Formats: sequence, C-alpha cells, structure tokens
Amino acid sequence: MLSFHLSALQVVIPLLAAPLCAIFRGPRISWLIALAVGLACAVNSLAILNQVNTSGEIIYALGGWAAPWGIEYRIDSANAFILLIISFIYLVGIFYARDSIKAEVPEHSRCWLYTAWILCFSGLSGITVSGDVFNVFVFLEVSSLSTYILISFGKDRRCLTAALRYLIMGTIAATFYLIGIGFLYALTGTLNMADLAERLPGLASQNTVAVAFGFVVLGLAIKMALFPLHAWLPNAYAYAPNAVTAFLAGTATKAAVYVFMRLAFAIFPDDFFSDLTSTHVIVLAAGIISAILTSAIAIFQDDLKRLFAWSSIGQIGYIAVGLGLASSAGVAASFLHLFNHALMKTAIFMAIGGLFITTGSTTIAALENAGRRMPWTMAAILIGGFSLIGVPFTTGFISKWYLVSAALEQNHWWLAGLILIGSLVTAAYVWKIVEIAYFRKNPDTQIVRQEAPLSLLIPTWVLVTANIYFGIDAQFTGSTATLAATAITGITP
Amino acid sequence: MIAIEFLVNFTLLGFLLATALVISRTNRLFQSVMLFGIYSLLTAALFVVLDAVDVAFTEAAVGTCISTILMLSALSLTGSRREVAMHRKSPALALGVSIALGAALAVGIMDMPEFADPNAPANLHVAPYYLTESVSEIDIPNVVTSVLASYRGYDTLGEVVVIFTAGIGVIALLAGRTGKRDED
Amino acid sequence: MGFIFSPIVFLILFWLALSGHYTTLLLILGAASCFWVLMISRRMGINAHEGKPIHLVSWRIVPYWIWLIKEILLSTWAVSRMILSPGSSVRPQLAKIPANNMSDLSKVTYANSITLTPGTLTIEADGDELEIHTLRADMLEPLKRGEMADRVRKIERGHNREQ
Amino acid sequence: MDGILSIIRDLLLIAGALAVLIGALGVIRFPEVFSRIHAAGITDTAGAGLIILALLIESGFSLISLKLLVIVLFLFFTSPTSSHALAKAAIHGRVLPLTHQDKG
Amino acid sequence: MKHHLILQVVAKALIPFILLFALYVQFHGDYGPGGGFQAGVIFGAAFILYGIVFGKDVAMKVVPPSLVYTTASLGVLLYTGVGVAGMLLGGEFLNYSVLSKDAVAGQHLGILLIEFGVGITVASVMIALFLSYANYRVTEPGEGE
Amino acid sequence: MEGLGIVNYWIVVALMMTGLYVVMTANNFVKKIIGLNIFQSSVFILYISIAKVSGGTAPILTSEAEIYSNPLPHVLILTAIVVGVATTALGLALIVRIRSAFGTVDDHEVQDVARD
Amino acid sequence: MMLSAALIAILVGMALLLIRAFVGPTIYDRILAVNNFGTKTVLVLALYGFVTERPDFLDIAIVYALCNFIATMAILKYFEYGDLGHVGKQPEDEKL
Amino acid sequence: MSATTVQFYCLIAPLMAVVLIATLGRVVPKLYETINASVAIVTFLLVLSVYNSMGEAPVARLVLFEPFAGVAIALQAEPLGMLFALMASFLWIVTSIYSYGYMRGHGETNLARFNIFFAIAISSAMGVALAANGFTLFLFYEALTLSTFPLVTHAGTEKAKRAGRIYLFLLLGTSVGFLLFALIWTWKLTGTLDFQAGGVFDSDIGTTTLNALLILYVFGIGKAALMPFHRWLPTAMVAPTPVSALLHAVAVVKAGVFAILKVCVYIFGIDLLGELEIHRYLAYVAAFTIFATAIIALRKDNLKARLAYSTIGQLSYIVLGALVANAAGVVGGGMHMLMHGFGKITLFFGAGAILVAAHKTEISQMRGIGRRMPITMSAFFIGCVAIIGAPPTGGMWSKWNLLLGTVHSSDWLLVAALIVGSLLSAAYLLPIAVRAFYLPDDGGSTKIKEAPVTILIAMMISAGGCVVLFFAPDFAFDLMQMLVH
Ligand code: NA
Ligand code: NA
Repeated sequence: MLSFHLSALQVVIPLLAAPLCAIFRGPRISWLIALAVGLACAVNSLAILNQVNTSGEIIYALGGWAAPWGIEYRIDSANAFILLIISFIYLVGIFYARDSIKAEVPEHSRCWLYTAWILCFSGLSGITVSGDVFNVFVFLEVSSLSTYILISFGKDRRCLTAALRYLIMGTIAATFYLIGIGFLYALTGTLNMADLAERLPGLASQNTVAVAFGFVVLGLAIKMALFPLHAWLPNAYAYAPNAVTAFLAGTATKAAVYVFMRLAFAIFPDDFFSDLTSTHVIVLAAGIISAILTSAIAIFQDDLKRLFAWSSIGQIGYIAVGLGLASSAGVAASFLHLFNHALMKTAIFMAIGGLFITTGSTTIAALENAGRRMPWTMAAILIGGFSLIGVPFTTGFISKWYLVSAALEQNHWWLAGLILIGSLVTAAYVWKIVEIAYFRKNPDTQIVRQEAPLSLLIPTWVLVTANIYFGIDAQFTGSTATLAATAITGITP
Repeated sequence: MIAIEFLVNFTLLGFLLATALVISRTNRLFQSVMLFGIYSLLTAALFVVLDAVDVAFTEAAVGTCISTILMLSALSLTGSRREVAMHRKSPALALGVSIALGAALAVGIMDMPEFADPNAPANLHVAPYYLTESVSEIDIPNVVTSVLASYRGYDTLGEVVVIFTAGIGVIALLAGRTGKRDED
Repeated sequence: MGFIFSPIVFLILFWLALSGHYTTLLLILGAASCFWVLMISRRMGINAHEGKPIHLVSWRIVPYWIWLIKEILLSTWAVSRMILSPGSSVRPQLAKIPANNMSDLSKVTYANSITLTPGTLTIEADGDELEIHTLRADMLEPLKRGEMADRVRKIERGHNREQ
Repeated sequence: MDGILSIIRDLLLIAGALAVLIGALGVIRFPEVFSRIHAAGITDTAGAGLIILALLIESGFSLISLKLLVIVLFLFFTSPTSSHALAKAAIHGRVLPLTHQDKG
Repeated sequence: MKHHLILQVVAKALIPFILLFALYVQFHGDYGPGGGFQAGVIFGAAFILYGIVFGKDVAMKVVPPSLVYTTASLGVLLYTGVGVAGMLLGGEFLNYSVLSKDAVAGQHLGILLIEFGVGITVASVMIALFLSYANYRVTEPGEGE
Repeated sequence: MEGLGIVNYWIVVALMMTGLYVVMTANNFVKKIIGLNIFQSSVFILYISIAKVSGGTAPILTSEAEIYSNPLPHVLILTAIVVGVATTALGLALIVRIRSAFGTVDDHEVQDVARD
Repeated sequence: MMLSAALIAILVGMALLLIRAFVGPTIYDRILAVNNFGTKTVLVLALYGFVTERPDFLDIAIVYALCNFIATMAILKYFEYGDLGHVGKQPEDEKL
Repeated sequence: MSATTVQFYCLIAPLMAVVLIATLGRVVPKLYETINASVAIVTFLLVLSVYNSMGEAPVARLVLFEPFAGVAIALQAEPLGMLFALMASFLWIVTSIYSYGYMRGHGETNLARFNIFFAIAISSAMGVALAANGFTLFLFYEALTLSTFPLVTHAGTEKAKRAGRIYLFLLLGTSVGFLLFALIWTWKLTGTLDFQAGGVFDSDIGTTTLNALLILYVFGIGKAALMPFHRWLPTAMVAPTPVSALLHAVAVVKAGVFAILKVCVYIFGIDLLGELEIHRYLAYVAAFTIFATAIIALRKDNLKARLAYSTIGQLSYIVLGALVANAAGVVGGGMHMLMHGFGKITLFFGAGAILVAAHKTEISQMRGIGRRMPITMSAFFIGCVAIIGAPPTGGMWSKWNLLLGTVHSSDWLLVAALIVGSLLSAAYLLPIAVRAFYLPDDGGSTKIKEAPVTILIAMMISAGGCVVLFFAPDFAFDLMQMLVH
C-alpha cells in the first residue's frame, strides 16, 4: 500500500510536518521535525527512483480523479532524479542547519525558519512531481514565498531588500508563467502535461502557442536565474543565512530548470524549442555568455557568498547550454550538471558557513591562513572549487565532459572551446581563494587551529566525499542522467 | 452576451484602464492605494459580468478589504504619509519592456479563440465534464466549488499552504516571537 | 419578552434569512454558527445593551423610520436642487446642538439619523452636544427645533417602558 | 396588478437613478470635501433606498427580498457612520470646513 | 472609550452579523458563491474591524496571537488530514469518495471538512496579519534591529 | 457584437503593460507592490475572459439555465488571487522591515544607505 | 428595460466619482470617492443580478457593502492616527 | 599477485607514504624522508615486477572505474610507459635520499606538506605512465599538475606565488583548453580513447580535422614546454631543488613528453602521423625551441635558470623525435626521456648542493668551487656530458637515435637543428664545470666544504646511472623496439 502512495508522500509528509512545526513552535522540536521530514523523504525519493527504474512511470491521480479532470502526479526517470537531488540536499542541509542557524537566527524565530524551510521543500517537491501545469504554478509559489522568508532571516539587513527584490522578480516570473499556461489553456482546454503534449502538435503553427511558449520560458528563465534575468540571485544568496544559502544553491533553481526541460522537450511539440521557434539559440547564447561573463564577475567579488552566488549563475549557464543544444546528449549533460552542481555548491556554501561560525565573517580576507587554521573547511571549499573548474576526479569534470561531447556531437567546436575557456575563468576565482587561504602568510599572527564544529563539517564532508566519489565513478549519475534525458526528450542518445 | 452585458463589460474595462493609467501617472502614494481599491472593486464587478461569481466574491473580499488594509498598515508603518515623488527612474527602459510585452501579448491574442465562443477548445475539452458529471459524482450545484474542493482539491490545498506560508512569513518578519510565554 | 430580544434570536433570524437551504445539516451548522458567534461576541464584550439592535424590532421604531424616510426624501429634494442650480448656493455652517438625556445608543441613532438626511452631517458626537455641519443655514432649523431628538428619545423610553 | 407594480417599480428606479446621478454630480460640483459628503449621502440613502425598493417589488416576496433588506439596512447603518468618520478625520487632518457664519 | 462613540456602537451592532455572515458563506459554498476562503477573509475582516475600532490591545485579549498561530496550522492539518484519511481508507490522497460508504456522501463530507480547514486557516492568517502589523513597532536604523 | 469581444483581451494587454511599467518605474516599494497587483489582476481578467461563454451564466447549476461559463478558469483564478494576496502581505511586511532597517522605503535611497 | 437604464445611470455616476478620485484635491475627497464608488458598485451588482435574471448572487453585493465599510473605517483610522491598531485619546489640542 | 593488479599497487604504493607521513610523521618528524625512500624502493620493486612479467605476455588491462560508458579509468603497462615508470620510481628513491640532506641543510619548513605532495605527485606520475587510455592519462596528468602546485609555491614568497600562478595557468589552461578538447573530440570521432598500436583514427576522417587535432594535442600538453607555452618552467625555478629535480627530470616534464609520444604512437600511429602535413611544421616549432632556448640559456648567469632553459631545449628533442614520425625518432625520443632524466637530475642535484654548501646561485660566483667540492662537481660534469650526448654517457645513444630519426625524415633543417643544438648545449654547460675546476676562486669561499653526505650519495647514484646507461642501454632500447614494432 505504501508503495502505491510513494509519490504523494513526498509532498504530504512535509505538508503535515510544517503546521506541526508551527504548532509546537520550539526551536529544537522544529529542527527535529524538519530532520525527520528529511530522513523520510530521502528514503522515499530513493524508493521512488527504484520504483520508476523497475516498473516504469508512476502515475498517481490525486483525489482519485483521473487526469485531465483531476490533477495527477507523473514521475519518470527525469523527475525521480530531480526529486532525489532535492531530497538529499534538503536532508544534509537540515542536518547542517542546527548549529549554523543557532549562530545566526535568534531563538524565537527559529521555529518559523524551519517551518518555512519544510514548506519550501514541499514546494520544490510538488513542482517536481506534478503532472499538471497549473499545479506547478501553485507549488512554485509555495516554494517561492517560503524562499523569500528564508532569505529574510539573514543577519545583514540587506537580506530584506534582497528578499523583496526576489519577491518582485519572482512574482513577475510566476505571472509570466501564468500568462503562458493561460494561452495554452485557451487553445487546448487542458492543463494536464500529458494531455497538452497530445493536443499541442496540431496547433504548433499558431502564433499563440509560440507566445505561450515564450512567456513560460521567460518566467522559468527568471526563476532559474538565467542570464540576463539573474539580477535577484547574487544578493539573495549573499545575505541569506548560510545554511539557507547552501540549501538554495543546491535546489532552488533546479526545480525551475526541470520544469523548463519538461515543457521544452516533453510538452511542446518536437522541434518546437529548436526548429520552429529557434528559442534554443537564445538559451544557448544566454547560457554560454553567462558561463563566462558571470564567472568573470565572480573574480572581482570580495565576499565569498557573493562570489559563489555569481558562480552559481555561471553554472546555471552551463546547464542552459546543455538545454540549448536541444539534444538528448545535451539534456543529459544538463541533468548531470544539476546533480553535480548541487553537490559542489552546497558543500562550498556549507564550508563558508563553517568559516562564518569560526571567524564571524565571510569575506575573502577572512580566509587568510585558513588553510592552516581550518584545513578541513578550507579543503572542502578547495575541492568544491576544483569541481567548479572541472578538475579531474571531481564531479565537475564529468559534467564538463558530457557537455563538451554534447557540443561536439553537433560539431559546435567553438562552443566546446568556449565552455573550456569558461573553466579557465572559473579557475581564476578559485585560485584567488586558494592563494589567500594557503599562501598569504601573516607572520605576525599566531596560527591557532580553529576548525568549524563537527556538526557542520560532517555534512559538508559528506557532500565533498560524494563530489569526489561521483567524480570518479560516474556510472550511476551518468546513467541516471541519460535515462532522465531519454525520459524527457523521448530520444535515446 | 446581451447588449447591456456588453455595455457594462466595456464600461468597467474602460474604468479599469483609466484607473490603472492614473495610478501609473500619479506620484502620490496614498492616491495610488485608494485608486487600487477602486481598481479591485472594478475588477470584482467585471468578474460578476463575466459570470465568475465566486471569483468576484473573493476579489471583493481580498482586493477591497484585505489588500487595502494591508497597504494602509504598511504605509502607516513605513511613515509614507508624505506624498513623495516616486518616479525618478528613467522610464525609457521600462517603457521599452512594457511595449515588448504588449507586442508579444498582442501576437498571442490574435490567434486566440473568439471571445465567449461556446466552441472554443477551452469550453469543449475538460470543462464540460465538470458541468455534466459533477451532478452525479459530487452532487452540489456550485460547480466551481466541486472543481475547487474535489476535482482540483490538491491545488486548493496548495493555495491554503501558500496563505499559511505568507502568514508564517509576516509573523516571522513582524511579530517574531513564537507566542509562547516561556520564550518571551 | 426578554428572550425574544436576546441576541441569539436576531442571529438565528439572520441565518434563516440568508440561508435558503433548510436541510438538517445546514440547520445544525446554522445553530452551531449562531451559538459560536454568540460566544465570540461575548468574548469581545458585545453583549452589552447596545449590542441588541432594539431599534429594529421595537414597534415604535416603525413610525420613526417612516418619519425619517420622509425627512430623507425632503432633504434629498432640497440638496438636489442645490446641486442642479447654476452657480454655487452652498453656504456651509458649523453648529452645535444639544443631545442631552440620551443613552449612547440613542445618541448614535440621533447622530446617524442626522447624517442620513442629506444636508446635515454629524462631525462630532462626544459629550452632550453634537457638532453639525450643514450645507445651508436653513437646513439646521428643524434640528434646532429638536423634533428629531424628541422622537429618538421616545423610542428608547417606549422600549424601556415595555420591558 | 403587475402593471401597476411595474409602473411603480419603474418610477422608483427612475427616481433612484436620478438620485444617484445627482449625488455624483454634487460630488463633482460642490466646492470642498464636507459639502461633497452631503452630496454623496444622496446616493447612499435616497439612491440606494429607492433602487432597492424597486428591486424588492421586482423580486416579490422571497429570500431575495430578505437579502435586499439586509443590504439596505446595512447601508443605512454604515453609510452615515462612514460619512461621520470621514468628516471627523478630515477635521483631524486639518482640512477646515468652508463656513459662512452669517449670523453668530 | 467615549471618543469614537458612533463607530463603536455601530461596530458592536454589526460585528456579530458579519461573523455570522462569514459562517453562512462558509457553509453555503456548495450552493452559491463563497466557500472557505471567502468566509475566512470575511471572518478575519470582522475581527480586523473590531481591532480597528477598539484597538489592538483589546483585540489581542479576545484572540491571543499564539492561539491564532495554532489555529492557522490546525486548518492546514485538517485539510491534509482529510487527504491522508482518504489514503488510509484505501483511496488516493484527497479522495473523499472513500470517506463514506456512499461515494457522493463521502464527497460532501470531504468538501465540508476541507472547506472548513480552509476557512480556519484563512481567518487565522488574516487575523495574524493584522495583529502582526498592528503590533509592530517601527524603529530607526541602527536602533534595536 | 461578438467581434467586439476581443476588446477584453486588448484591454487586458494594456493593463498588463501598465502594471509592469509601474513595477519597473516606481521608486517607492509600496508602489511597486501596487504595480505588481495590477499586473497580476490583469492576468486574472485574461483567464476569466477565456472562461466566458456567450449566453451562458455563472456555473452554479439551476434548472433554468443550460449554458454555463467555464468553471475551470474560475477555480484557477481563485487560487491565483490567494497567491497574489499572500505575496502582497509578505512583500509589505518586508517593506516595513526595510523601513526599520534603512530608514526609507525608496528604492534609490535604500541603495544609497546600503552602500554606506 | 428600466433596470438597464438605471444601471447605465449608475455607471455614469461611477464615472463622475472616478473623476473626483483622480483629481482629489484632498485625500479626504479621494476617500469619499472610493467609499461612494463602493456603494454604487453594490447597486450595480444588485441591479445586474436582476438584469441577467440571476438575482441569487446578492451575497456578493452584501460582501461589497461590508468590505467597503471595513476598508473605509481602516482608511479613516489610518488618517486619524497613522496606525490601524491604535486606540487612544483624541488629541484635544489639535481640534479646531 | 598478477601483474595486472600490481599495476594498481604501483599507484597506491606512493600514497602509502602519504598515510604514513600523516600518521607517523606527526610523532617523529624526522622519519619523512625515510618513509619516502622506503616507499620509493617498494614502488620501484613493484614497477620492476610488472616489467618482468611484461616480456612473457602483454599485461592485461585493469579497469578501475567506468565513469562513462566506454571510457574507463584503466591501467595497462606497455613499453613506453614501463620505461617512464622505471625511471620515475628509481629516481624517486634517489631524490628522497637527496632531499633528506637538502631540505634540512637548507632549513626548509613545512616538511610534512612537502613530502606528502611529493608522494602524491609520484603516484600521479605512475598513473600517467600506466594509463591505458587518453582519459586516464588526462586525469593523472591533471592530478600531477595540482599536486606539484603546492611544491612550486612551497616558499610562500610573492615570487613563489607568482610562479605558482603562471604554472597553474599555463598547465591547466593548455590542458583544459586544448588537450581535454582534443580528447573529447577524438572520442566523439572514434568512440574510443584507448591507446591502440597503430592509432585509433579511421581512414575516413578528414586530414583537416586530424591536423587540427594534432595541433591541439601538441600544444595542449603544456608540460612538454614547447614554445610558446614554456614560460611556466623557468619561473617554477623558485621551488626547492628536489622539486626542481622532480619537475625537470622525473615527473612533470617527462609526463609531458611522454604524453606526446603516447599520442603520436598510440592515438595517431606513426604511419598516419607521417601522412599529416602538419607534423613537419610542428617539428619546426620544436627545432626552433631547441635553438632559441639554447641561446637564452647561454645568456643566463643563474645556474638553475640556465638548467631550466636547457630542459626546455632537451624536451624539444624528444618532441622532435616523436614528430619526425619514424621509428628511429620515436626510439630516440623515448630513450632521451630516460637519459635526460638521469643527466638533468644530476645537474639539479649539483645546483642544490652548491646552494646548500656554498650558498651560491650564480654561475659567475662559482669559480674554483670544484676544488672545494670535488665530488659534487665531478658528478655535475658527468651530468653535463650526458645532456650534451657525448660518451661515456647514455645520452649518446639517445641523441644518436634522434639524429637517425631526423636523417630518415630527410629534412636537413631538422638535422642541422639537432646538431647545432647539441653544440650549443655544450657551449652553455661545459663552461660551468671548466670554471669550477680550472679558474681560481675569488677568495671568499675558503669555508666551503663538500655537501652533506646524503646529497653526495644521491649525486653519485644518478651520475653513475648516466655512465651505466652508456654501457647498458639495451633494456631501454629493447623496450623502444617493442614499441615501434
Ligand atoms: Na465556492
Ligand atoms: Na447627511
């Protein structure tokens, strides 16, 4: 019986837990509830992946009403994979949050933070599993609203403006999405994804479909911070509490990317994204420009969180490049990088949180001597940085490999070149950090070993280890990503 | 649509447009809030004309009452009673973006099914099922309620969660305290 | 008599007027709702004297209402003429009129009745005087004569006598 | 009977519509806010009252007419309250009534 | 409390009826426009009127914030709980048909309950919003923040 | 007469443009939120216009009517309205806090203060 | 027919009030316009129900009247004290 | 234990040093070099056992992971790799012995970090040597770059950091920008990256593509220091001498030329390479590098700088050998990898010894130093001879084969470059020895004594190796013959 409800449980569990959190309102108990949700959903997401891989697509009719009249959950390899990423990052993030949040958020606010966090997770899960375009909108808003709240818990007052700007941008994005699906509904009379996919091919020549696609893409591009619609992201990541930043960096934009993929490749008619509208060229161009330009901007940042926030936009750029290639290989590369980037970026932000706890600062200057003061924390940042560059033996390398080969498959040698140049620009900012942490010695200061607390180091290193492990043995991730791409594009690479 | 419906429809739309334009031109904050109240009233009345009574009901309660109160609360707490010039930004970019948006939408609506056409795809595919089957499946006259609460009850759950989330957020931002005595 | 004028009766009547669906479930829900509203009102401190809209049910209210409607129509006519006449005939005035020997409820009834009739407007209703704004000096005259105040007092007195 | 009732109804509607129009005109024409409150009052009282009376006739006696009664009663309670509060707030906000104190 | 006599008297007279109207809207959503959300808003609005006329301190004595926070959560729990009940009784999440032997009766029950959940949450959140705004003390930059 | 119907859509477009313009040009955050609301509610009108059926009536079944407007967009917009008001409440709360933290709710001034 | 005529008359009245709301000049003029606009909307809805022969939606008109009142109260409270939650003494010294 | 698994232990063994240093070293800091030396001996023995089993049957491929379908991290010993592995593991023993004296004599700090990264570097070098495909080679090639980076910047001075920056930028830049690109392109074209005798390309691939690929490979392997990507090498001179030895003789640069040889032999295949027009032009670049660096080296007074430019030139000999695209050239290139390794490490040991014992870095200061440090300078002299390629050192055999290779290519320009280059190397190396032994010292060096004994031992082993290789080059020659047939 449980296996029948797996897909629903992924959202129902957090939805039951969040109000409980708000009823008990204790900082400890709310953390425990959040952690329990994480454990349950992580196991659940594994079970879902297993079920999808063994017995195929999961279809769950909510309320017992069959689609298209009711709302259905529809999970294939693609969203099972995304669900896995979100759930595990959430679990590790919550585990990490306890001590990190303790240092940043006053006790009486913590229960609200964890409630919002659980809600955010339920929203992201809901987006991922849903088979209904309007339901996606609803859960997109659940996750967005809770994200604004989470950001506003930051210590720096600028978190408030960051949250507000994100709120404004996010609402415009959601409204664009709403316009898009409104047009689709007017043309087809349905909101169900599978039903839309069936009905749209006959209408592909109508302008309204193209406009609908444009609005949906635009809305999602804002949500996934695709250049040049990324303006909300740097401040949001920079001023949110560290644990929140770590969680968001690994998950928030990912769900939007997934919806983008689903729409562009599975719902709209074949070749709509690529041949009929040539939108893929725009996405590709935005992606590659972003990958290089925002990495270059990152070089000039003085705050680590800001720096890696810019880096995140750049990495989204790589994901967009994979989408823009509009091929099964490209989408597989995007999926893989979604996973890999979640591992590396979350680990980096977690390590930065550790730095903050011990030094009270996240500026690059605070890294002086960090290589010896806090070797484990620093090593985590370093390995994460290497992964961003795409250094071998890290997941980043695997991502780059898939991406470059997807580009070369279409003989875009110039693109492959640009991707690799992007890596060099990335190397520049990683390097800047390495130099200060390891080679700027201040002979006057006594070096005291002050490593971040174990409760922060353990989750960080779990991710670092995964980063290295999946950098060497990419069989699981690679094949899962390929399966996901196959599921979403319908083409076996 | 009968003639009077048309007339009311267009008059209300005209009022809406005029109100929106004045809001966009005024540099007085309070006036904007007041006019936004009128805007909501008009929207809600329009919804009645367009046969969306449940929506009108909601818009009336939310737009006129709650939104106005929220905005006034915000104004009083931000001390924005003085009427300040609010448009210092160069409008060229904004105008450009708005026009681009308008152009895109214009292209979109050209191919849309005729307004109020009973044979538009939206009125042929899923919706007729609700109108015909909800009698036997759910058996309540208000089809909006049966769709809202049952067929798409999951969306409504999401909606409740959204409002709950907003509540949590405002409490966390403004009230902060958990409300537990021992933690004060 | 006391029972009839108790708030729950008004609530139940209100529910029945609104509902229109008299199924068992809805009647039960209605009863529960009325009871619950009563509880909340009590918690809010709205079970005091003025919580009962006695002016709606006391038979003495009927002649008052009829008289008031007549006054409203008359003054509407007067003000309409001012609006439609060319040029400005508006000569506003502020004045104070006595409102002594009245309960709060009667005072409010009086003040609102004044406002309901176009041409006069209660600005302030604290204390034993009402501050009135009129469109034209002559519109104040009937009020100064105190007819309305007497009629308002009469409702209350009558009601008290009945009890 | 229908004929007479419908004539009464129409007359009430005409009167009510006129009251509403004149009230709105007054809100435009009158010189300052306090006078305008008086004009607006015409809509709330005579306008609303007459029109709803017409509708009461239209609906016959049914639950609809009870709801119409609720509306009109509600308006009669709230509209003077609003007018009063508005005037009070205006004075509080130092908007002085324009007065012609001809005689003491 | 003599300073807003008219407002206070009128508000006292109206509030019970507004509250009852809200409950009417709550339970008649099946037959006409309305339902849990609209009812919640009106219920909340009645309370807000009370708070506006009598002051937030009086309002908070009537409904303490901690109570509102709890009821807001309970509404969501009720909604989700009905969904879970559907699961436990052998249907899908939010399948009301299994709540009763008769599918249509089950639907009625389910809709009644979830609409109630919606109403509770919305009303509570509306009140919570008002109280949060009303209680907030504005500080100047650098002071207390 | 039916041809006129498209006017609904055109005005919706104009409202959307106005709303977005207000969001982008307003310096005051509260005004931005108002613009956002206009933008959103214009989308609501779009949906409700899609749901309108000529000769139809509100989708509350009665014995007298046969044609009803489409209930589905109504349901969607009910949800969207709630989402809108939730966003507004949260946005305004953020603005209130911004006032406390920066001493202003003007976009430019906040940026100036934040830079110091 | 007469119903429709009355409806149109009210729409014209609404247009006039809209002008007042646009031009002001004081905030109280605008509040007045908004409040009165609300009352007119109530009438429009009541009439419209009868015009389209579905008068059973008067609940909406009730809600309008209700919300209009509450919103106006909120606005005026705001203008008297700059604070919606406030209750207190009326500042005598500021009175005329 | 089959040879197949032993290959893996060759990689793991150096990492044992990391574990031991990290655990034991903290307790007994003096054990660092001892650990390193013993682990180095173990590693060498393991390599030797693989070498022994190779004659009987080809060593089977050992697949460690398969990150992508068809592309695995895999090891497979083949002749060229064996030669590299033997050389690297043997010289590591010598370097460990040497660094014991040097690091302590020179008062260096952070020895634990130094030794750990040294061991990782060797492990990476083993990975490069035993890589069964281009993918694995690339992985270990990058690991080598990263693990040597902390060694280059070891001093922590501004100069060291600048050097590190250039080091990382050029090596990572070329490898990520060109080499990775070339590999993925190759994979896309052929579906494999396995090193196959005779190359992997099908006949239907256009020559333009192949030309472009060859360019990408040759310049992408920045460790081979072909001009214009040679700048990292001289600047990396700031590193401690054992590191320079590692960089210049054992691991880094050798990994570069090794990779070029591998690409030429196993990816392109000598025959296909010969058909590509571009190989000739690339050979000219190598020839130019030989000539230009020799001129620069002549003008350098700093000993390590002169040796660095010498290295760049000598590497280009090997690249030239690979690019002339004939058997003799490849044989010469492979052997020169070995011979130059022994020769250059001796020279660097010498430079380090002079620094430790006499605190001198400039050649002009070294007059008469040979009489104070006769053992050091004798060894140094042998190293010079080996680099020049004269008897009685192994360098003669490699230069001879390279010459044969150029002659076979019938390109007289290349022949001339080779000969002139050797003459020039004599011109910049011999004067150092001559100055040390035959010019009177300038008086200030009376206190100079011979270098610490471990340094001397190391130098004697490496210099001895140069001579031994003159008499016993057969094993290397045989391996190279296996390679080209
Ligand atoms: Na409903
Ligand atoms: Na009056």
